[in-house]
Amino acid sequence: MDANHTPQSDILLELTGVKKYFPITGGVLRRTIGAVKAVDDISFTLRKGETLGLVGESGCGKSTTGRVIMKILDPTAGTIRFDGRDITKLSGRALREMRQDFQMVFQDPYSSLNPRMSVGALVAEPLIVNKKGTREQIRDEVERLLQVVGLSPEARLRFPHEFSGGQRQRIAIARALALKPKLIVADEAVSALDVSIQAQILNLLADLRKEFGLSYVFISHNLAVVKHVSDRVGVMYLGRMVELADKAKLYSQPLHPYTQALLSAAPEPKRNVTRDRIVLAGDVPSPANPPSGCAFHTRCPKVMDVCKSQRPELTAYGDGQLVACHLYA
Amino acid sequence: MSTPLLEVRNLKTHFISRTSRVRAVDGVDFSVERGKVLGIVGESGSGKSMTSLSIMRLVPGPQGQIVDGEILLDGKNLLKLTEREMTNIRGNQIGMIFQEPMTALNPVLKVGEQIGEVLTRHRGMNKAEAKKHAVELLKNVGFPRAEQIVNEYPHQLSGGMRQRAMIAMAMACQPTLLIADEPTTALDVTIQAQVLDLMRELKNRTGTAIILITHDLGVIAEMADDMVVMYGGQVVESGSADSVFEEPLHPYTRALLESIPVIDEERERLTAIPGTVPSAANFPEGCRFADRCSLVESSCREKMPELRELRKGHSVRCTLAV
Amino acid sequence: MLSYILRRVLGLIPTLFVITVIVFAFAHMMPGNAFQAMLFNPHIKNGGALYKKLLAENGLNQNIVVQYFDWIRNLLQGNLGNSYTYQEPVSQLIATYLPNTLELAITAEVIILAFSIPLGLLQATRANKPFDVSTSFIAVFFYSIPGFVFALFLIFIFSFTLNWLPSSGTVTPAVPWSGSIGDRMSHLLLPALSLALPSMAYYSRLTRGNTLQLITADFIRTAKAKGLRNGRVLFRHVLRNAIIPLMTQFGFDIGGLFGGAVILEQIFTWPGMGELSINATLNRDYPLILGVTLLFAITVLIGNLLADILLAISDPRIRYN
Amino acid sequence: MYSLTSGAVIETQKPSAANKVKPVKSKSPTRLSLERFFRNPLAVSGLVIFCIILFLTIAAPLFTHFSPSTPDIMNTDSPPTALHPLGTDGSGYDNLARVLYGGRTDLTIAFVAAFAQIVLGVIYGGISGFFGGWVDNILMRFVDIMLNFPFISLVLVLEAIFNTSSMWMLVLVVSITSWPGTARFMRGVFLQLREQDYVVGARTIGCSTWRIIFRHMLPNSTSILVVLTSFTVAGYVGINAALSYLGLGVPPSTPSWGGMLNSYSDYLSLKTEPYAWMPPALMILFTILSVNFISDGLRDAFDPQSKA
Amino acid sequence: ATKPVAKHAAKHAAIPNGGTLVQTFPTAFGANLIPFMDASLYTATADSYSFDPLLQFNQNGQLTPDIVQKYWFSPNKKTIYFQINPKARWSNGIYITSKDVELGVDWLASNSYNNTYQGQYGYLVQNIVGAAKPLPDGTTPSGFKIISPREFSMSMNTPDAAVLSSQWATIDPLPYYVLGKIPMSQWKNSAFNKMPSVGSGPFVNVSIIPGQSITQKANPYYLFGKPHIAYNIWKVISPNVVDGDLASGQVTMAGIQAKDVNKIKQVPNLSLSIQPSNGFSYLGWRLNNSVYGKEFSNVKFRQAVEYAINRSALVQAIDKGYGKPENGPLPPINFWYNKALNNTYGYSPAMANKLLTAAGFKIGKNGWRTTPGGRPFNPTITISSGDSVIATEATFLKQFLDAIHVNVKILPPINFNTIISQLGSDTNGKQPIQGFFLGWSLSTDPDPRGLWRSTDNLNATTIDWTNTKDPAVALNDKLIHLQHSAAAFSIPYRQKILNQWQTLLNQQLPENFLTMDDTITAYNKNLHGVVFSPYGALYPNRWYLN
Ligand SMILES: Nc1ncnc2c1ncn2[C@@H]1O[C@H](COP(=O)(O)OP(=O)(O)OP(=O)(O)O)[C@@H](O)[C@H]1O
Ligand SMILES: Nc1ncnc2c1ncn2[C@@H]1O[C@H](COP(=O)(O)OP(=O)(O)OP(=O)(O)O)[C@@H](O)[C@H]1O
Ligand SMILES: [Mg+2]
Ligand SMILES: [Mg+2]
Repeated sequence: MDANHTPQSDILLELTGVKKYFPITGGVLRRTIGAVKAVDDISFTLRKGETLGLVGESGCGKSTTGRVIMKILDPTAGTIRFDGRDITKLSGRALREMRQDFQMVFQDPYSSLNPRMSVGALVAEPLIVNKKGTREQIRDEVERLLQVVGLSPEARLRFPHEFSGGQRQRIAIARALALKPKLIVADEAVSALDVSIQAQILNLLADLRKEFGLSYVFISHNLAVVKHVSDRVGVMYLGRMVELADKAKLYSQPLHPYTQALLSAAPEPKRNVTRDRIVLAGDVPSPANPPSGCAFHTRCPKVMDVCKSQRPELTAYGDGQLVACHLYA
Repeated sequence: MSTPLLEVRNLKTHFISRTSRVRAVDGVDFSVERGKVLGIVGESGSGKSMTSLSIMRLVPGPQGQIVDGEILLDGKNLLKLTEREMTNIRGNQIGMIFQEPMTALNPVLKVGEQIGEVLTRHRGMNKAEAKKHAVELLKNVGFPRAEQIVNEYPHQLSGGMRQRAMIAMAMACQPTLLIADEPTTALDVTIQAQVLDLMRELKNRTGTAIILITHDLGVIAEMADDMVVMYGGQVVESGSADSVFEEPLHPYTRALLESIPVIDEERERLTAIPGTVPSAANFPEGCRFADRCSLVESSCREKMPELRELRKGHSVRCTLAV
Repeated sequence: MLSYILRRVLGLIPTLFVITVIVFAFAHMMPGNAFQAMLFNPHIKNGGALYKKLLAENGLNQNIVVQYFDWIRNLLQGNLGNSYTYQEPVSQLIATYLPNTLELAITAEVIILAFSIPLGLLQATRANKPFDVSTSFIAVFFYSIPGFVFALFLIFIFSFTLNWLPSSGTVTPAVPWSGSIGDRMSHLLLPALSLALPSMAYYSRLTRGNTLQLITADFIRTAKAKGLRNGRVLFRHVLRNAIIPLMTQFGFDIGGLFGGAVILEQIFTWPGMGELSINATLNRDYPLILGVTLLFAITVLIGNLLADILLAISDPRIRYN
Repeated sequence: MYSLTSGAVIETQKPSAANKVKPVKSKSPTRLSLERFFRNPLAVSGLVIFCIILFLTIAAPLFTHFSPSTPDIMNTDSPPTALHPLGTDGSGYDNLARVLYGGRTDLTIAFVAAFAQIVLGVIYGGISGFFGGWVDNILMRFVDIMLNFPFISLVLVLEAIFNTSSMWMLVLVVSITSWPGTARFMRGVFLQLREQDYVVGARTIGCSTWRIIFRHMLPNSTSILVVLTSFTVAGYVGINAALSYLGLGVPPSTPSWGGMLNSYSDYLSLKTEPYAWMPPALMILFTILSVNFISDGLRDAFDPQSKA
Repeated sequence: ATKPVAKHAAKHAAIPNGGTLVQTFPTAFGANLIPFMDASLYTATADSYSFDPLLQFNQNGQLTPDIVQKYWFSPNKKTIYFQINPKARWSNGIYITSKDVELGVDWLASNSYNNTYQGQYGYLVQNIVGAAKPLPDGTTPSGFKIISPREFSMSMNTPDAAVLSSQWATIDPLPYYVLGKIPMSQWKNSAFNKMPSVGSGPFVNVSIIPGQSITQKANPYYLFGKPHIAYNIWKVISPNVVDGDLASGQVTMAGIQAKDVNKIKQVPNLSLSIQPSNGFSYLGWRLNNSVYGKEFSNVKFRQAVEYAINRSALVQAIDKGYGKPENGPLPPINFWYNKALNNTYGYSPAMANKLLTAAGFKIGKNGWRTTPGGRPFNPTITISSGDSVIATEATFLKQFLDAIHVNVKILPPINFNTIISQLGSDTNGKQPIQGFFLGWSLSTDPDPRGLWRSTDNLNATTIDWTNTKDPAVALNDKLIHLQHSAAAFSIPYRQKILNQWQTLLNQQLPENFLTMDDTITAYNKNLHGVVFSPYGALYPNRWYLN
């Protein structure tokens, strides 16, 4: 696998066979009668300084993956290693210590900032709870952070409701940066923003990455955005990773039929580019009741008999492009 | 060419309260040709939705008021009609679909009833006929199980299905104009492709003209014949989609096109537009884009530029463009 | 749905169990018992011996745990025991008094829903206009008056001053039309109104708020975009949705109405469960206390269940879950 | 054609026009809510009325030199006189003094009971909603049980068990029977807050459970709490009156509006002695009305979207 | 007191027949209506309209004929012979016979009756030979003899001067032809119990709505003539609306509180009757209380309290003057009341202070008296809840006691049941009650047995004076015995003994007697012919409406 190409010390994050099932209860006694397989056996690695993009349709488990990495959710199975340390079972103080190294930026800048705290308090909070310095030091640090994300230090005294979406997202980023994390999980961090603002934030994220050597797990459903920010891109479908490759390869030569369809369906702001559009029929099946075999077989234009019964594994094809499809077996 | 199907002239829709006046739509002009797709793009708050609601005369009152302008449908000024006459036009001559398929359908009524309602209202059908017809309509928008779907409730359908049901409803009376306010924004790309396909197909089949509102330039590029770019409640650029994409005249349109990542090309760094959209309650004097414009000159801040036809059928609201 | 109802009913059993245990414990913690007064009646021969005999007969000399499980055993056989003070089977007492309380509570509910929903709708469609402001003020006013004060005023006006309606009881005794529908209605009107009024004010406020929120909802805009006329939009699209939150509230309230009737029952001499429960407690009539509590809890549950069912009927999203 | 230059490495935000005019220290959401509240004429008049009532009650000795608890045996059931402007009652208590001092009882019951109910409800519901899962399951079961308790019977039972009837007794009973509703409500609020991104976010930066509850969840439920409290207070002003009717209120020697109203609540008194019952009735009415207006105002102020 | 109304007027104009009389109960009545079956006061009241006793009391508290028209004693005074009025019939026309009386006696003596919760009237027959203990159902005590269908006799073991007026006169004959067929153990479940459809009184039941009303119609065969009024309805009506119902005419007659008298006087269509009542209120002290029992036991303390309380003022304030101070165990209205007790213990704080100081209760630095032992003396007074008048009266009592430097504290009102239970628990060493404020109501005959003797079971609770070693207790018991002995058949003798007994209690003050409150009745002006008395409104058959 591609982890083999990289020395172990270069690997920041490693997910092995991670699953996250949400129980469905029902019946007279509220027994668990099923599970939403939000994330179903996902493995990947993230190198230091690398950005991994995750794309996929709504409900395919992108956010859940992000939350499992963040340890907001405990995985049902599998292990997560961060910086060489198994953090799957970590909890309490040890976890809190560890948490400083990975931070999250949420999609909705309106709900991710506590409306009753001033911007200063919001940005200072990670420093305060982790006891990073004296009051004055923290104050200075907050002002510095605000400047780093492109806000004036006076913003400290204001409240989130006085800022536009893009500005709020900057505040959220400042807050995430406060603890000098190694990894930032950005879950649809620009989806709620206007295109003009989106560019500001994307540029900011890129600059921060350069400046602080950050790694990102960048979650988005926008293929173009993911392509722009990522080094490698993983495509998810119904809780599974169907393709994972360097972005150049993935976008120029998508292997999985789903990736192909996804790419062909994405509208481009260009006139007269004639593409062979693959319009998939039907809707994404429910993750509570995923199809047998390859989860994509119900919509796949190249479906074969084997797809209906056998689940394809993510395997390397060509030079390190990982794909889970029987076509390439 | 004959007269356009719809002509909007100097439309002004304001939200007026004791303390403020929000100029949501502030002098908008455009026209829609029969059987063509007009795309309207613009950032959030630029007045796209209010423009479309003004055409339907559904601006949320009592604060929201159409204070000026003309909306001519087939030469008939909609703003002069009585409320009752207007209800005969809504759903009949003009259909409308909205962004959120989750909330745009009434959760407590069956899909079939909601579609049938249009027919009983405008086509004088009885309930049974309307329901039968609803099944047909649903088949037309690609529902295989249409007979069952009519008896289901919106929450039993997926997002894409709901949006298709909305389209079926809006198209029930074969309107001459369909207003689609961000019909695919809430949908996944693969589903968006389905819906756009469907709209295109319906347009070709019925000759219905479409106003397609979106902030996704990609969708416009794919669907629109003509396009309008809105900023701060005004049209800043309008023309055929070909010419606008080929040669964007307004700095805003240009910036917009350059600020988005594109799959087909590698952009090292995006060209961000600094600042934020000005508040509609508090527009600056002069050009509304001036604060964010990289080419701004002092004259820009003094006088509001006119919308000028710079190329044939291609107008722009910028004094600097040549 | 059925499994849901079943689950709710089954879920009630432990609840009822705990309630009865607590009530039983509380009842026995009260000083004195039903028969103690007998000891102090100068006229009773061998009061002491008789007292002991009565205690034994009613099992009161036993361990309290044994007493409780005796009660449970009898309950499982459908026997609620005999009231000490009324000297009648508890089930029979309940059968006599419960219908009256139900009649009152249900009529009040009907009045509440029948008046407050249209009122709320009207207010919302005229939001902040004089009609809305004045009726809203009146609503808050009525909501502010304690129910019993209101009852006294109603009696004062309609019964004593105008002499239109009777002030007490459920029927007029000793007249040919005694017990006729009209007779019963005339007795029911004042108490039901007193019971309904504070809630009516509340419900109309609730409807008004719901409606105002709904009027701006996307699907209402859709309905308007279809060219539907205002009346249809209001009654078909708004109303159906506006009553959904009311149904939930209704479920919470039904138990409250039942309990809230106690005072009004006293004022209007309405022979209902309120009087029964007060007397039961005052007289340490354990079987009656337990019977009434059990019934009260069951009523609350049925109220909630009913509300859930109504909710499911009015909201398909719940029906299909 | 023009060329657009790319911005600086990190574009510094230009302050928008709206921000420019504002003073440096800006208004917190709470402050803004309060400003909205004070712009609402109905709410402000409610507040003024309530303050007047509160003042009359607290400063009662300024307005009467009679004690509300020393009866005058030689002067019972007196009609209004210069000495007793509102007359005296059957025990020879001065009605004016009773009205003025009576508010202390009713308002104390209302406030303390409401406060206790809210505190209990918030703690209980908060724990239930915050932790969720089986904790929530068990706690809510108990709430179900408590919700099923007939209130009046419980008053009777507790008065018998504790062998007293007093203001504090009433407060106790009211609080312990009424918190479950609040708890259920607050549980809902906390369950909702728990899923808010900013609460999840607080966890990711390493906030402790307590910090999350007290710094993030509680402040964001204060608006709900304030409104809930004020509505609860309004609900309890009349409760002593109602319970007095059943003989379960505070003892008659303790002055209270409810008790006064109750002792005049028969036909003849209503008809012939309005001077005696109108004042307490109006006090109850105005208190509840004003508190209701305040609550309405608070709700509108904290949640401008809701027009209910 | 008001004079009986319209006696003379009735002679001139023809008395109209018909109409409906509505009377009230403040709370629900019991559901068992066979006489003596239900402990509910209201049921008994309704029963008294449909069942007449052997003999009745007139407005002066004296026995007069009823179903029994004549009675006489055997020479040894151990047997009384009774003769049934030949006109006495059940409401369906069947004549009342000795068999019906026997059934009444058997019922009161039966196991079925005595072993139930309501069996409290069993004492009415306990002095009949053979009925000292409850008998198997249907057994007639040997002391009861049927002589003829209209004559019977009852015997006792020792002559008892009070037995007729305090016990036997009140026995109700029961309709043998209905109830005789039903085993007594089943009476409770019989239809007759739910609504006795025949009776011997002026009105018989026609319909009963549980918890609401009892409707009775005139008994055409009533012994003293068919009543003028056609229907009598007993309605349960909340006290808060009774006055309104009276004013609006929906209720014809109802008891009211003294404070309402002046208001009622303003209602044009209402008349008032004010009658003394056969009962009184008192302030009791637990003489065996562990904290202050010793102090309470000091007769000087109790006498001081009696002086300290201005009972006339209490009557003025609480009863608006409609009442009297109470000086002994019998109210002034009672036929046997000892008039010499009038004006004893006039209001005198000076006397009270003197007595207390003499007894060693010194005034301490804080202005309050201490016990003779020098401990603080802060007794509590327990009152019952539910009636605001009680609480008011208690505050007045406190004021009076404050004035003699006795620092009493009025406890918050508690439920009557709880008081009773706490009075009982005194003997167990747990003594929550020190002083308490309650009342007695008396039956027509003053016979103090059952309550005042040291052998009576109530002495353990309320009158614990009889449990003390006080030598006066022996005298008390002796006097009580004498007042019903054979000699007491002589009214002057019985009067003398009762006078001595009253004087003894007036001196000893086992409890502090307070006041006797008048019974006040308001009734519609169109109601005539009512004979009001301390024993109730008498002779409903003579009443009429116009
Ligand atoms: N707490 C939860 N309990 C139950 N099911 C959940 C929970 N969170 C997520 N799910 C389910 O898991 C699946 C994956 O959800 P997830 O939020 O990870 O998707 P996503 O890819 O982020 O979608 P989107 O693009 O809409 O954000 C969905 O079907 C969702 O309904
Ligand atoms: N009810 C209202 N009251 C006051 N102002 C309003 C109201 N509705 C909309 N506006 C204002 O009108 C302007 C135009 O809004 P509109 O909804 O047309 O924008 P839009 O272009 O459709 O944006 P989006 O892409 O977010 O849908 C905005 O500035 C908005 O704040
Ligand atoms: Mg997501
Ligand atoms: Mg819009």
